[in-house]
Amino acid sequence: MSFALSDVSLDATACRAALLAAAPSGASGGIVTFEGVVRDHADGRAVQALEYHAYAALARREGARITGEAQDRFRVEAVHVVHRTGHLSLGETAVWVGAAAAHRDAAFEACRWTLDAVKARVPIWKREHYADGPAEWVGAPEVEGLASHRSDP
Amino acid sequence: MSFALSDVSLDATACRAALLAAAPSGASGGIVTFEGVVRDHADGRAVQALEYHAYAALARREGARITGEAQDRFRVEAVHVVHRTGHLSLGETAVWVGAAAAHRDAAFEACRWTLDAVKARVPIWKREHYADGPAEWVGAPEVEGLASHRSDP
Amino acid sequence: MTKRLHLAHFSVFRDARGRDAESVETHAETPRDLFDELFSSARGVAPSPQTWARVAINDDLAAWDALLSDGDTVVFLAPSAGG
Amino acid sequence: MTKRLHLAHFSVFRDARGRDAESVETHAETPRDLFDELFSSARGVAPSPQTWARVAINDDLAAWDALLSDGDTVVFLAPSAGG
Repeated sequence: MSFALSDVSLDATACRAALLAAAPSGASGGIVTFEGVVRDHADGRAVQALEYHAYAALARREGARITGEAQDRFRVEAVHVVHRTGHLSLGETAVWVGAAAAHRDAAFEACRWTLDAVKARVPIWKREHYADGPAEWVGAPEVEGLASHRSDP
Repeated sequence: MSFALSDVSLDATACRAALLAAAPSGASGGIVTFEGVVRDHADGRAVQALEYHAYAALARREGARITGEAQDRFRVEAVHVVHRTGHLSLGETAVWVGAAAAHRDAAFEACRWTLDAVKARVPIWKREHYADGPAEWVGAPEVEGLASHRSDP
Repeated sequence: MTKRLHLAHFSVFRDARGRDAESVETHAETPRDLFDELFSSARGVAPSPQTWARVAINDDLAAWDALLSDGDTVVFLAPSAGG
Repeated sequence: MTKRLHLAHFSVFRDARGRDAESVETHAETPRDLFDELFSSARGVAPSPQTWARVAINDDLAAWDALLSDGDTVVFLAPSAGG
């Protein structure tokens, strides 16, 4: 059960090896992995690059809680998550989630649940750079009081 | 969209590369993969090894139909399946399924659906070798008329 | 008039016939007839294959009452566990 | 009596403050007080952060009405899209 941040490109082969290193040998019948890859468009806008900013101390703490909860919720041998930080180019992997279990149902469910929990709970912010306008923090609300601060004297 | 049989060990890295080679560059936001690995036990019995026998011509035809149907059913960029044949040791991968899609929901659903369809429809038979008794064809019914033939003069 | 059919065997059917493949001269009109001839005649037991197995003719799935032609390849498909 | 608090800023809060981190002398008793002081005082606008944001004290999630102590590190967490 583990969660890691990485400021260098994720390698799917290395991520998978880390997952299997945490699983008891011979017990895992099913391995499900998810890779989230930087796409060239989002909501119809052309994306040129991304930045991920993590509140690292809390991200690691919350990430470890999530992988621990996954083990309690599902019959899994191991769950492993690696999340990128920093600047990402198109095609780079932003997040990798793997689950190994004796049975395939548990592996699918644990992988999906863990991915959704990471996205909902781990404090990592995504800034998209667009071809047609200024960069934006994805998912951030438009808050009048906040925005006005930027031009305060 | 493709289905392949392999009589040599599956390499997850090579399988993933084949999936991505079939996906339009930059369009896939989510990649979900499944690996089915030979476990050391099945239904409470210790398993020593496995054999997979494929009716290759029909397996390839039905496998290609399944990956084609997956593309029709889900918003996926690519689906790729590789199934082992021959003798497998514990820990070897028996089947690899990967789906690449713009959105993660479609990638998860297509991977899971394709796996289930392959197991249900592709003519590949599994023979398990046990520590405590003779090998058996997994999933085969006990048919009196058939079994009796083996000892007919 | 008899026809010559080619068979490939897998799984429990291979075990039952003791071989991977064979050719037979037969009067069988359909896969159902052929199945009875190969697997049930010795005992008089009819395992009703259409309830638990499938059949392929010339490398594609076929109906149990399809008409067989001289030179066809027939494969009976036992249930399998797949991956 | 004032307390000294350390802040790290991310996302829209970093943009609003124009820096990654800072230390402040404040009378704020709770994260809610501190939020109002930092982000709403200039305009008199209260963005009701408890409806759309979270807060961490000393690297763990905390309540908006938790009591702050001298030397605490506070981080306001805007909604994020994650992976």
